[in-house]
Amino acid sequence: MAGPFILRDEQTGKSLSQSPPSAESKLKELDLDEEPIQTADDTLTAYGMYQGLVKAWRNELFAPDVLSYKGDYVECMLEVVKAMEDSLRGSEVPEIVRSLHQLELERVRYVLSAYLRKRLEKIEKYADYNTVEDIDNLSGEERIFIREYIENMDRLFENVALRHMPPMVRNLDKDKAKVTPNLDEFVFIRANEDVGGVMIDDEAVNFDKNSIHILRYSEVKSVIEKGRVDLI
Amino acid sequence: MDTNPPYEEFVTHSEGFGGCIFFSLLGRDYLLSCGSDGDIRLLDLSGEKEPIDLYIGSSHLYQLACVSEPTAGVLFACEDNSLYWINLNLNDFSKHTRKIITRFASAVYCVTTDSSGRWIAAGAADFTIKLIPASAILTTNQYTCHVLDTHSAPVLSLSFSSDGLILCSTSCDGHLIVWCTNSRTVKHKISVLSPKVSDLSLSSSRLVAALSCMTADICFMATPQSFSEEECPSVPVYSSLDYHLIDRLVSNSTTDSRSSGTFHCCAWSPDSLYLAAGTALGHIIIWSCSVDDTRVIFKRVSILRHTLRGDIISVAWGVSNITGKLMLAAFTKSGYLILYESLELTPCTIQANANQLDDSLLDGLQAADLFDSQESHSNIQVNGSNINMEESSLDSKPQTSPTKTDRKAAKKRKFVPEWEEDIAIIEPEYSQSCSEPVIQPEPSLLRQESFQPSSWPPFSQITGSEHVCLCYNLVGVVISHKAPGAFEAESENKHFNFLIEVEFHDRGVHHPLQLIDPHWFSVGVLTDELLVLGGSGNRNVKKQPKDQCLIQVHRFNAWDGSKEWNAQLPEGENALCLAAGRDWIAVVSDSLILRLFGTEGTQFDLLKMPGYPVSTAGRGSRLILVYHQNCTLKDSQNMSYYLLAVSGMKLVLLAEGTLVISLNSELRWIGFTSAESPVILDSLGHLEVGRVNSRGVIWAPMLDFSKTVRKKRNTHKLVILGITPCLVEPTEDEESVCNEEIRYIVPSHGSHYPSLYPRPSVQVVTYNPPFCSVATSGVLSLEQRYFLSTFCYGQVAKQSQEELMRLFALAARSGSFQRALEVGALLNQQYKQLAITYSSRLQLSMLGQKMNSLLDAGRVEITDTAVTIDSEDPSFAISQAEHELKDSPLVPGEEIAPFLSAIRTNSTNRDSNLFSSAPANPFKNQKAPFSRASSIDNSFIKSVIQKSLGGKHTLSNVTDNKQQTSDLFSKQSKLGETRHPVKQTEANKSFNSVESSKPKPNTFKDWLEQTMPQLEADNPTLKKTELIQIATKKWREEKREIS
Amino acid sequence: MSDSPKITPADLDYLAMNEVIFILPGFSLGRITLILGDFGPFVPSIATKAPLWFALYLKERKLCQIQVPSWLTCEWLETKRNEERSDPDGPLHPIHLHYMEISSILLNHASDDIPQAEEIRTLIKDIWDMRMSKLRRSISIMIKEQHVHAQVKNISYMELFCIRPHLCNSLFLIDHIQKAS
Amino acid sequence: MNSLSQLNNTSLSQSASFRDSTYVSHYSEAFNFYDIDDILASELRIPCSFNVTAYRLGYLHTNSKTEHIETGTNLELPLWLAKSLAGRKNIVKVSVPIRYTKEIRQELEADANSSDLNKLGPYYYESGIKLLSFDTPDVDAIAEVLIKTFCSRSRYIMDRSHNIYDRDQLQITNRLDESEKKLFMCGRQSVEKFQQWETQKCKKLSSSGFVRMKRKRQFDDI
Repeated sequence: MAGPFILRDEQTGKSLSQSPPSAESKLKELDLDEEPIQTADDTLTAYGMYQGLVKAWRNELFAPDVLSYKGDYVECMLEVVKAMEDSLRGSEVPEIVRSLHQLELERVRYVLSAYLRKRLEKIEKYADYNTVEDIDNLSGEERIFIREYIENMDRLFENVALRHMPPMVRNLDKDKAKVTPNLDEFVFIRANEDVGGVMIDDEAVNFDKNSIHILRYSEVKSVIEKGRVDLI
Repeated sequence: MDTNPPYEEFVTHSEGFGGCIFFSLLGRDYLLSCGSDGDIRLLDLSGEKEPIDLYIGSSHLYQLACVSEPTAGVLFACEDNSLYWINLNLNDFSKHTRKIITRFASAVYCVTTDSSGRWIAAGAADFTIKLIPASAILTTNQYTCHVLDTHSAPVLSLSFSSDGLILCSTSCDGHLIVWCTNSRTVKHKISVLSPKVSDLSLSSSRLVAALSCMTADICFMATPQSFSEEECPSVPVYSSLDYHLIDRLVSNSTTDSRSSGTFHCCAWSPDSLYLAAGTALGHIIIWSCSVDDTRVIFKRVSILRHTLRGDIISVAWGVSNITGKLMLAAFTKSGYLILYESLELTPCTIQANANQLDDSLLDGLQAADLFDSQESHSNIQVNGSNINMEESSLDSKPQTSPTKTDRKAAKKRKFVPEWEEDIAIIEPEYSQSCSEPVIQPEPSLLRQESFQPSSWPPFSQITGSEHVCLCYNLVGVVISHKAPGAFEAESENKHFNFLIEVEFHDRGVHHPLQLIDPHWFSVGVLTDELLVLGGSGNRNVKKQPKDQCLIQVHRFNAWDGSKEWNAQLPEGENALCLAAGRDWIAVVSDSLILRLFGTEGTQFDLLKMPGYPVSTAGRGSRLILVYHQNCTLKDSQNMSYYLLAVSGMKLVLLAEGTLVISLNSELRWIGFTSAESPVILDSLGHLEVGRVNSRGVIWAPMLDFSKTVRKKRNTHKLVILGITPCLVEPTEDEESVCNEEIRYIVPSHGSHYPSLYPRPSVQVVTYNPPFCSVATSGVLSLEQRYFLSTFCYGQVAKQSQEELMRLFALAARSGSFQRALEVGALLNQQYKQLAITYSSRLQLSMLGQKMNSLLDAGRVEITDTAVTIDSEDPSFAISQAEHELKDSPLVPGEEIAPFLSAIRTNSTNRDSNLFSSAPANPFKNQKAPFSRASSIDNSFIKSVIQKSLGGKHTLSNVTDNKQQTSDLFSKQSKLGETRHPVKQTEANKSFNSVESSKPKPNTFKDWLEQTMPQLEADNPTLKKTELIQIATKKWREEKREIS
Repeated sequence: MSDSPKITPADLDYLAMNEVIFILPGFSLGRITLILGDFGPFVPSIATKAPLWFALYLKERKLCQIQVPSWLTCEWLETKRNEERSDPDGPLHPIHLHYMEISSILLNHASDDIPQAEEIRTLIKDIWDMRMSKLRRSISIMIKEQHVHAQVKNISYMELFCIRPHLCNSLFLIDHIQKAS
Repeated sequence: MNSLSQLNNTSLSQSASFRDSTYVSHYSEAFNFYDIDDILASELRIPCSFNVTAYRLGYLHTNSKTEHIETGTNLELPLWLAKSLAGRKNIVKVSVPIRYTKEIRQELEADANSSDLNKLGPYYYESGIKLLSFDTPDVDAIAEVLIKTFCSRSRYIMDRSHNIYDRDQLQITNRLDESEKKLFMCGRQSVEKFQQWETQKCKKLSSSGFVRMKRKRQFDDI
């Protein structure tokens, strides 16, 4: 078979023609020195990135307000998608492999767009609130978007309604009129690890790993941002 | 007396293990049976004997029991871990209610009730027995079941004493335990027999399947005994007074008792006069047991034979309500039910005369007592256990009323511990008694019918079976089944068509085919170039001479118009099995002729076989043919083989000899390895591979399925598809010593043959030769690995040399230098070098010197390797040569030069053997691109990840990698093929320049110590674990770099 | 103008499609590296791991046969059903968190690979109904006693989807009234 | 004079200022200034009696000739206005509106399920909640009864919303108050979505990648 085999043969071939030190190394590979433990590192694989993105998407789905923007996931996935597309366009791979890859890319795109769409939706809804409360949760683009959105909304108000109002009530107080997300909403969470000391009605509660709970969003907001629990 | 009383047989259940039991209800007799098809069928003996479906289930039922009081019902032990209860509706059996009585942790193997109906006992594979008060179950839902868990193996069978006071049970590890039902305590434990197994189905071939205990009142426990080398199969009978062996009942008096096969089950007749046992050969043997005050004497009164093949799985006694006669029913492994409705048996009675009693018995025995003891009702009290004793006859039902006087009398009587003299006494009459029924020694083993490898069902059973799998091999599946609408046609018994479906595992080879089959083919073989069909025109074992047998060949990649051709065998000649090779087809017919065709239909050669053919198989240029040498021996088939080569469309005999398979087994499969050396598999799961050299074939046991395969229960049913080179490339961490794998499928359990819809998943196993395990690391012992590597790659191949090196190292480390030398002698030059350096590293100067001398000696011998090579089988030699070419530059080129051409051809052949490409194949053409494509993506993703992360982790080598991979990445997208290992080595250089300053440490630990601080310095942000991970990667890369 | 559900069954399907199952490929193909990880090599009719969407795509093109996961067999589901039935007031019993999605997907797209598909369909429905009724009962209790925090075991995503709006909203309403007073 | 001015310009902003925090009609938002339900909910008429004379506010009193409202006049003011007047330097004295009086409460406690909240006022809960911000004596009693009522009705709502088969929603909803209706609709919506999905009507599956790709493929093949 291709790949590893050939590589190994090459190695040995080299080592044979070489002098004692390399023989030493060959011995090492032959004998049973203990190997370092195989540890799969999800942080570096595309899989880990994808998982992270999906998680972020879910949290975004269920959280009433806008969570912090998971930029690295998005960028990484975008790059992967782009690279894959180039590769698929470039090389002549059998069409089944190609279509499988494309199918997967579709799926990745779906999550990406769903994630961004959900965020935009919320940003738009709670525009004023966001600008005040958690502007730093937004990505650069989103900030631009929200700023323009607000400006336009104000202009619209001005033109449509406020102009015709009596001068006394013409100025619309923004922070009274703003729409705020309901942070006391009840949500389901699953703990990714053992989480201790979450205050619920001033009594500390512990979640053990993978347990599912229902409670107020406001109580776990911080823990969610830390990524210790996930909304489901 | 006649040994074969009239009997009827019924097809009740499809196959496999099951049970049957008589059940008399409201004066009517019923015969209930359950089988592995999950159904319970009821046979109304009083009415017309039509099997009625009482219950239709999905999972295997092992045994059933009946309860008539207070409510009539059936209990059955089901393999879905639960014990069910069916409440019978007497008016309409189809209406019944089912409920689960209790559940076990594993399959329930046996259930029984005692005659008085107080207790229900069930035993399961989770080693436990549950004892449940019957009345409670039937009335209420709350009941306590007592768990008896003394057994340390799956419980095989249970039996109550007639008074229900005693329960005894056997388990797979061959123990028999006697329980007291009231106290639920162990009374006694007997180790019945030696072989230990852990599975019921296996046990059926190995040891006791069902025991029956103490229907009689002197408590006899009879457990069928296994067959093993030293002892002949027998049914030992134990006394349950003091639990010693009373007698071993054998099938016939003394001469070749093995011929009866092992006993699977036994049962006492209700009147306790007779003991019936069923054997593996399908005989039912009945002993009559007669008791006088001191002795128990067994005489075999008859052997019931019947035409059905297959082991007897269970026997049951009954007494007809109408005739009052004894009835006997037996359940065969093939799912038949045999019913003897009126058994005329003559009990043997011994007139006990006092002088035969030895004096110790007579001591202090008053005349009155002696008198008393002659009477039918008496009651003995022996060491605490209280048992009723009764001499009963045909009509008297066993139930007793103990009286004081009897008990007094009983105190006197004792069973004498040593039985030799008693045996001696009864010996003459015993022998003479058993001579009186005329028994000719029955034919030992039936001759195996001819079969087509990896096809089912066997030829004899093809009749009536719905789907016939003509061929299920590595290429694809050929199924023949009745065409839709065939059934009506059948009813009007017109000549109707079959439909042949051909499906390829690899859809790329060819698209699925559907052929109308008017000829009713019964054998077929499929290669990736052609499909050969043939066989009896009629699906009957006995074929009418009139209809002709056709051979039909379909070619998948025919470039001329003719996609198929037919050949008509001469009148009355019928193809039994087929084989196909690279460019030839062999047809073996029942008139002992082997015909060799070219793939295009020209007949080239003929061969007359010396015996009736068993099977044949072909591959590449090789053809193996197995035939019956003679009539079978006592305990083994008597076959021999031809190993032929097809060269220039002529048959060349390479080797012939007798084919040795294990005792009492049949040939299950024959075929070839990818190196075209013959392989056989017998029905016990022993796989042997023949190494072919100029002088003949040496068979080596390479695999024992019963040991290696996980699903033990099916080892005797598995179907081998074929043997192929490992397609799954091994991962880095474990390098394979074996380059071949065996593909097989096992039937979903409970059924005989693998399911066709949906297709079973193919299992894979590699050779596992039975080597003694020396205390070494790893799954395989080093010797095993060495053997395998030599077997698969040849003596001088790199792999085997490495294995040798390991052996050497082990021996050296364990200090046995002689052995090290012994191994070292086999090493070739450069590995001897290694060995020397290694021993010097271990400071073993002596060993080093010895090895040195060996090395010098070896310098001369180097040419001999070539000599040894060509003496061996060419294909092996070639494989060796190949490896030499690749691995060992030290071996001079010219030695191998003669082989070169051979290598080319052979290697190409080998590729074309399996999954090779047909022109009309979309995938195959791009086979190479596949591996490439994947590797591209691989490098892509990794590189991209690193790119995107490079910014975040300020890790030197990652960023370097980023550079490397990114430009390399552009390279790839241009050429479209670069394997990613290459990429890595390139990438490694980048950080190696950083590392190179340090000395190379040996183990990961100290290397880590060295590099950790620098790593931490490089990226303070990361956590410890992440650092370790990075370090691990670097360490691997570095190692790869070094070597 | 009431809130639309936050997640749709389609999304749940999407998530379920990432579950890995075994297929019997009808083609041969080297190891293929997807974003989800490496899969294959695919050897005809040797059980190989693959993500569900992958398997389905191949299935649509008749290139593989899907192996029913062990928890989707009749026996297993029957035991599950009996468990649920045994204690109608008890907690939920462990089950695959995507059992609804995967079962429906397989039953709709690969029913020819599933023995006793119909039985399985009904079994799944039974289990679903039993579990839902359990959930409703406990929800109403939770609301009555006005808890603001609860833990729930072994609840599958689809069940979550069905009970979420009512539970969350009513809890919030109560909570809100209490806050106001 | 001054009363008028401060009354006029408080009106709008005041109403907003006390409307926030006591708001429930839309579950996912804590507060939506422009929500019509909320405005309607705060239209609840509350019987008030003036502690002081309100000059030139006679137009508030429909059937009074005078241009001022005399001290001690009883008239019903909308909740938001009453709130702002009662709040500071209590211009008016509010008393519990009829729907929240003891009799009704007892009625509800007796049998919440059968009683028709819609008749009691389409925004029974919300208006009630708003009432709680007044310092009338039986605030707590009201809160309690609200919770009790809701608890006992929620089971019924859930069951009806989960039972997809009764199509006549009106017959169910017309006896529910607005927030209950919303609750019902939420539940019903997700259940309907589930039903759709179960019967494979939900087209969104295609957008989850798999089917769409398949279509693409087929087009390519053609």
